[in-house]
Amino acid sequence: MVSDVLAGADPDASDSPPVLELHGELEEFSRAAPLDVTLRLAREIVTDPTYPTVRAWTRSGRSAVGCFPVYTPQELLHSIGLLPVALHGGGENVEISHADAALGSFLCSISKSTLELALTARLAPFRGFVFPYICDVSRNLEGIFARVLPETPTYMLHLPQNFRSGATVRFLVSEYRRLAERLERAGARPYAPGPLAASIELFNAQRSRIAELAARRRAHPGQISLAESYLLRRLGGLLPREIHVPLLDRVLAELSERPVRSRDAIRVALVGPFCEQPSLDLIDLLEQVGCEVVDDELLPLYGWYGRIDPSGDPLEALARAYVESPVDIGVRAAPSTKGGAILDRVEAANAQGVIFLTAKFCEPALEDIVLYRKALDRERIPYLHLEFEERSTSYEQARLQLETFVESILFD
Amino acid sequence: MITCGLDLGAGSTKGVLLEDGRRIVATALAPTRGHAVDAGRTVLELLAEEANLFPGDIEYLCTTGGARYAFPDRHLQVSDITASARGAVFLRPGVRHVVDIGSQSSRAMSVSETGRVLRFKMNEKCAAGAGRFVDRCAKYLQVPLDEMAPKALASTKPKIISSVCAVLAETEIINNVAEDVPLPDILMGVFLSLAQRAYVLMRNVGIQPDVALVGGLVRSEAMVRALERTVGAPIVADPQAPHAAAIGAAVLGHSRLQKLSQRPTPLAAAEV
Amino acid sequence: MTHPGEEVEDGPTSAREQQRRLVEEYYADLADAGGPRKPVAYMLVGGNLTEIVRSFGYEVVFPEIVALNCAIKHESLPNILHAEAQGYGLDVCGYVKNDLGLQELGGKTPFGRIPPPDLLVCSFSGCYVYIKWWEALAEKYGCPLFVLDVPYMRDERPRSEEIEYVVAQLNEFIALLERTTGRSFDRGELRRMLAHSRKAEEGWVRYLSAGRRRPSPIEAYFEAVFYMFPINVLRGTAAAADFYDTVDAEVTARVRAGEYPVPEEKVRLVVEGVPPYPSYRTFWDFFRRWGAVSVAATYPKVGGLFDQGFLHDPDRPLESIAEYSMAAYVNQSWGLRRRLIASYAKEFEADAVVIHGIKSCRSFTAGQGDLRDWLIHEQGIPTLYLESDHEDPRYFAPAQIKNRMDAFFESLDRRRSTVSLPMVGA
Amino acid sequence: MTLVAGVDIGSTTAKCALIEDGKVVGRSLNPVGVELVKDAERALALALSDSGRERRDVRAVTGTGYGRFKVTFGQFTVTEIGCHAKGAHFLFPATRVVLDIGGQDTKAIKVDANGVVIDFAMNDKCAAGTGRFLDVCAGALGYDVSEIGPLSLGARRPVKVTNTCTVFAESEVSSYVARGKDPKDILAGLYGSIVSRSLSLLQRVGVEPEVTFTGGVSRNEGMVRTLRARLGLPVNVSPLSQFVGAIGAALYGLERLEAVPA
Ligand SMILES: Nc1ncnc2c1ncn2[C@@H]1O[C@H](COP(=O)(O)OP(=O)(O)O)[C@@H](O)[C@H]1O
Ligand SMILES: Nc1ncnc2c1ncn2[C@@H]1O[C@H](COP(=O)(O)OP(=O)(O)O)[C@@H](O)[C@H]1O
Ligand code: SF4
Ligand code: SF4
Ligand code: SF4
Repeated sequence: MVSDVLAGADPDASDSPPVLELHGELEEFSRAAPLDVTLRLAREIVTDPTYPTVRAWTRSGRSAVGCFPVYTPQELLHSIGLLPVALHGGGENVEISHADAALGSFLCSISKSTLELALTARLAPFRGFVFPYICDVSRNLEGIFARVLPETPTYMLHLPQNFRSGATVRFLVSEYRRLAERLERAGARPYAPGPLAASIELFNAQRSRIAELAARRRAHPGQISLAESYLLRRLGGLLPREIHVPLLDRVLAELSERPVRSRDAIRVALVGPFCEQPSLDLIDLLEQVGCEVVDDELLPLYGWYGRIDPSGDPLEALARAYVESPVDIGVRAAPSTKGGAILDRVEAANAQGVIFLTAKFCEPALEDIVLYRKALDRERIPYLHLEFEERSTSYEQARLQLETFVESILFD
Repeated sequence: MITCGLDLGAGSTKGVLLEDGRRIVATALAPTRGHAVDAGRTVLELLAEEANLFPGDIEYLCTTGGARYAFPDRHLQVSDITASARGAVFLRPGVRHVVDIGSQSSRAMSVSETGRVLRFKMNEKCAAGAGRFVDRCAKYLQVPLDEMAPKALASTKPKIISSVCAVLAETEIINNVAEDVPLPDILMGVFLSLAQRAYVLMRNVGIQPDVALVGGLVRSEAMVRALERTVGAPIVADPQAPHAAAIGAAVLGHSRLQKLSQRPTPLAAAEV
Repeated sequence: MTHPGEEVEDGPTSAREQQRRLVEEYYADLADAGGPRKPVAYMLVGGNLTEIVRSFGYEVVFPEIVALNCAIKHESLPNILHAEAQGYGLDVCGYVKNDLGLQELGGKTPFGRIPPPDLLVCSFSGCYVYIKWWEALAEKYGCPLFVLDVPYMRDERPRSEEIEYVVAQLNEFIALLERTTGRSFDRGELRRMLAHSRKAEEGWVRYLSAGRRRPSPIEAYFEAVFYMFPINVLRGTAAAADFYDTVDAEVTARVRAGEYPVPEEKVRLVVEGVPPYPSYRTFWDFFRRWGAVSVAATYPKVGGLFDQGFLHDPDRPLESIAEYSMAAYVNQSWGLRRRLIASYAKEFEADAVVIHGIKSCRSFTAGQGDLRDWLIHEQGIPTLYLESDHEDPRYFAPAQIKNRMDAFFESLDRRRSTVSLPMVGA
Repeated sequence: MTLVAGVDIGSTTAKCALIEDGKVVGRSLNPVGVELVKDAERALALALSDSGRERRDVRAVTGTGYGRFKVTFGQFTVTEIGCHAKGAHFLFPATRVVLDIGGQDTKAIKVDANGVVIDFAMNDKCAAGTGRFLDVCAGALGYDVSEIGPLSLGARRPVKVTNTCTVFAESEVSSYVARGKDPKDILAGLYGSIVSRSLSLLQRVGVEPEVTFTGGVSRNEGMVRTLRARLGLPVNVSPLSQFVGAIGAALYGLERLEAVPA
């Protein structure tokens, strides 16, 4: 597929950032460092499409597996000796010149840039890939990966959509077993309940720290910006969790020392970016124009469930946690009605309005919005819909619309 | 109390002077040509001249339009959507829905009786539905902009342009010309296809009478008729509507100024 | 505007007439809402549960088929625009927009009015949009919604735990039907219906395999689309089973009389993808001008991969339904889809593959570029990729499509013999 | 001694090439207007006067391009895809891949050793990344498109041009101008953006040497340079590159005449 000629040429000579090299033991993240240093490093890692943390990790022969959003049983992958790494597309630094041909034009950026990274060997450090069935694009992407990277095992994980059936948990357990078997080729150990129980506890710890971070932001929005907390969360999908958990502990401790700024802004719920992520600039822009994001769907990976009790059959506990999760986003069949769900969220977050920020061509998001809108209209809650793409440098249109939205709430 | 609204648009820069938030005392326009700040200064001079004032007599300046942040001598900037909604309602208080078609974008908004934007929708990414498309057609068909409307209105069987692309639409027009479609039908087709695109936006925010058209395209009677035909309702087209955003900016500037002068700020003190 | 294709004859007609009658009768029955009408279940074509709901006395509506009927009659755009006005974006599947627009506008179709649903059955078998679409209908109508979660088909045959999972859900579905209708499940009735289905499916497979002949007596894409109605909508009834006897007889008669869909067969094609319904005739005509006939196609398999042995079986009712649902064409992993297409090309001795991509359908389309690449570079099969939409007439650019087709067929022609070949006349 | 003509009615220009004894003996290039039939006639007439031949000497006229059906006085029509392949093969017999960037579309064409099309891919979305895109952006920089070729030489920090829309790209360019960016860098950014779109098309058919660049945009040396650099391969460009379609058409006519003796 990649013609040799093209693969040889530097795909993006002019605008790719310098490739970041990290210590094999990722010491950069294990040492105590001031928050801004950590954040600066996080920013570099998140915008480097060559996965520096994964390269560092695999240098000593360990395996990492790339997981497409939005949900993968990371606990399971961890327990069989793999580092689960969140794939989040290429961001603004990856130019698409190969992937378009395979995928077609009317698709979201994350699918294209993820494939582009594969076609330009930037995913080479990964030993396997998991594509959960969150939408038709992610599902089909697995089939393309299987062809273009025939040596690397890939798995299309069928995440169930019938949350009421008595048979769903059993089926999901069989899916997980199949996934684990499939990844043996990626260097995984066979599945065993003991290690899974331990891994579940590690991820319990990670989730609780991230929940704490969110709680702090809600209580003192000025203490940590949306982009900062987002970066810390992104790191959580890129670093070994054994490193991320103590890092978050240090951050939380330092945060308490930060002064609390207060500012005049409107409170909004941010709905839609559950899969492809908006750029850091766009996230910053939300705050710049005067929005305080009090509830968001960014990186839902950490929010599927709270604590899982691994005593008993841990694999079943893991499957059950997914099936019984209260998460209601575009890629899960709605447990109740979409309209009701959005109103509940607005109320719970005490938001003044909703910003729908959806990836261009992301059909699941686009379809939900209509139902959400109807409910918001009924209750006269203002909302704004913006679409984003990975590779955009100019946010003039977005700024214009965001400002109008803020002005329409602020001015009488 | 003189406030100024300055709309630094992509195609042209428009300005108005408003007296006591009620009376428009001057309007002016200059092409932007990529130099928003210069155009803004020119417009300010033109305004001052028309109103017989010194630029220093302007007590408050509010900018809007794409280059609203670029103009240094401003007190406030507001988005052009906020501004044109205000302007439209200032011009015609009964207006509840505003369509703004400028050179590069078109927007539809529903507004409250004070001119506050309730909902809005704009075209993004694709320029096919905006004035630049008309400009290109005019250039291509060698009909001056001002003469397009009278010619188009003579159309009996308008030929709608189906291409979604402003650039590719030109080729479609070539084909129409080659197929001997009469000029008025082609011209009216251009306006109707613009109206249809706007109509999609309008329906998306919900249409409520009175509907006003503002922005550069309102100068064209054919555009107004095309929109009326597409929407099936009368369209308010005020002669000042090309300046709606500038007017809205001046209006918002005025209310801001009033708020400020109620407080004992240095600005208010100076006024006394 | 008249499309050049409009004047073209449909070819031999008796089966077409019967099909037309079946369509009319079906819509007339639906529209007949005067007295106490039958309850109506909305269902999706891929992996549908027609027989089960019919055995409980439901009539079935397939919004996808209603949508394509609207499009082919050039009536989809107003519905689509109405849906867009409600906020459905440009990139949302045209079927969804047609249906939801049409529902808001009162259910009017070119054939009659569609009654609102009493039950929504979402077989999640091949397309994620199904889930979203049925959620919207459930929100609008507030009627019961059953989601049948059908695992994606990743192996040649479904695995036992997958079948168990689907069968367990089918039993839960039957329990739901018993509760909502107050009737008890009649296994005998289901078996009888499955026997009708089986007969229809076998007839349909026979029809489609006629494309193996040279010249082909059938048009496996454009014509087959007309003959899909009974197999998808009326499955489980005797009328559907009998219809394919008529089709059979007709194909035999054609062969005897030497009447072929394309009088002079020059190019044999496998066609992949959903048709551009709003410009169906124009599109078909582009092929006919080049003497191109589709001898096999994947689209007629969206209702089920019967030709690959996934037939309903009255003796294994629920298991065979489960297998059938899993094997729906778009529920096949790309690896399986690729291999299927290549096998059609080989078995039906096709000269080339034509892929029609749908701008607003990701399920079918995402990855068709890779398929094209695979067919050309790994299978050595000339392949043409075209793109428009299945519902939205605004996306069909005739000049562009014709240009690509002309270039493709020109090059096929020249590749077969580099010397004298007729030039295309204006 | 057979004189044949190819008339290529494109979206932007009408081209005619006259061929005799394997040589291009006359040509013409005009913008297209609204009356394509007349443009076609004029293209032939001008090429004839360029070559000093008479209309009656021409044995066959073949039309190609979007307006090929408007070459009403011609005998044959062929799509421009076939013609660019054939024309490129004629000029550079080892050609395996043709990239044609014209006024309104971009095509990547794979050909076999005889110049027969094996596969092709075209841009489908919109006018972005075509000659028109350059015309418009050149205008925004205050140049004519024929002048901008050499200007990107020595660009240091090419800007990012991300707008996929020709119309918005124009304003993106204007905003770079307003921000005082060096026109060199802006042009380099534009070329980079068009080339990366073209690479994506080339990728669809598969890249193999030799690559021949045709169509009006191949006259822009900045584009040629950028393409060479990004492909990492030599790229053939003929001084006749804008006429490749017309040349191919003429050759088709010749072949046809030879196959079916009159
Ligand atoms: N007399 C006219 N007839 C038709 N269109 C006109 C006329 N005058 C101006 N326009 C249109 O108005 C557009 C400019 O609108 P304007 O609202 O000033 O844009 P912007 O604010 O983006 O600069 C031009 O692109 C042109 O198409
Ligand atoms: N002298 C030149 N230098 C650079 N580019 C040119 C020159 N002449 C034409 N072009 C480019 O070529 C394009 C036209 O290409 P052409 O192949 O003739 O198009 P078409 O066949 O679609 O009419 C123009 O849009 C322009 O960008
Ligand atoms: S962004 Fe949306 S469409 Fe794209 S892969 Fe994610 S969920 Fe699917
Ligand atoms: S279709 Fe045309 S107007 Fe629209 S984005 Fe593309 S180039 Fe711009
Ligand atoms: S398979 Fe495609 S056409 Fe069918 S419902 Fe899904 S998106 Fe729409």
